[in-house]
Amino acid sequence: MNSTLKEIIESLIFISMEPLSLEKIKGVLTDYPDAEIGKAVDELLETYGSNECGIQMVLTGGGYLFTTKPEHDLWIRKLLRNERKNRLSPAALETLSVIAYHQPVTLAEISAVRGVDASHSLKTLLLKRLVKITGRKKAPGKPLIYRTSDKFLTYFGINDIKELPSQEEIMKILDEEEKDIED
Amino acid sequence: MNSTLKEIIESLIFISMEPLSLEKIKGVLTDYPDAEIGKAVDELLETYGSNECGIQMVLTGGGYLFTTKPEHDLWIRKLLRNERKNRLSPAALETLSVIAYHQPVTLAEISAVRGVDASHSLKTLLLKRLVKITGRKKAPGKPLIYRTSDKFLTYFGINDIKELPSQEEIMKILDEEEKDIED
Amino acid sequence: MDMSQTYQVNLDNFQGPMDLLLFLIRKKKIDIHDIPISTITYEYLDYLERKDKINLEREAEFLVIAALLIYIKSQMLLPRETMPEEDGDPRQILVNRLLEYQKIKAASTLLREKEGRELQRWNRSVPPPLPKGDDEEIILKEISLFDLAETFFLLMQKKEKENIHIISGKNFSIEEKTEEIIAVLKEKSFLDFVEYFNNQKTIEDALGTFFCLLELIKARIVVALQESLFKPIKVWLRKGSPA
Repeated sequence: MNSTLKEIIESLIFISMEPLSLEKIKGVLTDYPDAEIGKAVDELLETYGSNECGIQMVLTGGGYLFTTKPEHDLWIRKLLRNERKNRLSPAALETLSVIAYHQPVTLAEISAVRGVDASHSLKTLLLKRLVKITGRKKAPGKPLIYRTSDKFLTYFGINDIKELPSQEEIMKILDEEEKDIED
Repeated sequence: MNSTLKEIIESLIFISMEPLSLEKIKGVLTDYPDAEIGKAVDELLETYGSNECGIQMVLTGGGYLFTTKPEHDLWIRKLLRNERKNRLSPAALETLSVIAYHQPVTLAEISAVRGVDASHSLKTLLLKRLVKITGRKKAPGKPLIYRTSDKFLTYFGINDIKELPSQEEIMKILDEEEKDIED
Repeated sequence: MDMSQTYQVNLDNFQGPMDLLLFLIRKKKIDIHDIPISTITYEYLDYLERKDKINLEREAEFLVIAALLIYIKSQMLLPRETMPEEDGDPRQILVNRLLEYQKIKAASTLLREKEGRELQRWNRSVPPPLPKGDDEEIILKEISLFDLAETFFLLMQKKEKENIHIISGKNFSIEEKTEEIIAVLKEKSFLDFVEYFNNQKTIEDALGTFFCLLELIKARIVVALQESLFKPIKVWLRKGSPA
């Protein structure tokens, strides 16, 4: 059996964003006879169908796909949960940036700048201790005031909030974005 | 060897789209002793590092990752209808090398080593997230300081910043270049 | 860069003055620790003069090193009152810079090899099918000050633009807009609903576009789909549509 062919098919299925049909595989591997491709796919199915392997190859939705075993779901979910705990979402980053540059600031003010209700991402940031509550604003409803924490400074490697990159510094970088295509 | 443990780790690395560190694996598999996890990971690396497999497990950017083999690039691009991935420009690569070997470093320091203004290529590297801003230097004008990012490691297939080409490797290249000129 | 090819070519082939200097030293087989300053200064200036058009922004950097070479040369010509060891070799600054630059250049060569190999590897851009119930959320891996600042100033820029929306009195043609949408769909197979609207220059344009899309959907020429809640809405051209 042609082991290279098997390997190529394996990587095609791995990289494909959707179940990869036999037709598509044949469409890529035009140099190889159809029968050989079919045989290689069958052999792969057998290898990855064995119980020795953590990854499985399945035939679904008209194509081949690598997937995990149902019995490992518990562990996979745990990993995803952990990952979520450790990282920021784009929404949380946006909220954090508004607090960093506009502090001291209230939830209503953050939401106004972002154009969406920021309470969920604010909660995330409080839980991660990147922002802190520093009192109440002397305004109707006495809303809580938020600031970035010391942990925020340590995380980004600065000593003082005054050291945040300025608008001028960032715009100088971003303005070049379009020109950089050929670079 | 516990084959279930190996399988679980395999599926955790498989679903992770970025290098998965040993710490994160241990953080999920709290029921298993660390030594057993380490052994299972090593065994997996060996299995997937062999030439029999189309998918490879690599240790890069501080973690484990499933990826395709470089020699299958052509076939994968044919499937995805993608062009060859772009290389960094010589100027950007040179700037990146200065940052890698001199970090933490300011723009003025990079430009001094290269003998040219490095701001343009620094922008490219920031936008590609290969370098990051990590604060400001306590010096006149408080310039921003730069370091290589985790993405830098993965980009070059390096596991740790300590694995950058060593002084000896660099000297070897220089000797070879000298010989080339003499020949 | 292949050295043999750069022999006859201009300054643009060099990454900067250090690159040119290193090239000349290698070409002349000069020991970097004992540079004959007169020779190298002559060679270096000769290269600068070959250029007929002067691009000052770029050449200025070459001129700085030329000035340094001339300065070192003058220092070497001065009679010494003290012993050379005490005074130091005036070439030392240049030697140190050249050695450092040479190292960086060699490291770049090694990194280039690694890059070539890694660029041929492919990672999945979407996760494999995951257990149901865990809706995927984008999470950011490594965040630096740049990301934080970029996020903020882009947000501010967006806000500014929103505040100065001017409804221009331009005549708006539904037919033209419809044709434009179909042309985009034929070229790209689908378009991102939100993105397309954001790219409209005025509110009038955006509203007109929206009406056109509604018409196209009603006429069953296009179809709008959302994979799941909060996912982008995509507009597709129906197969076999009259358009």
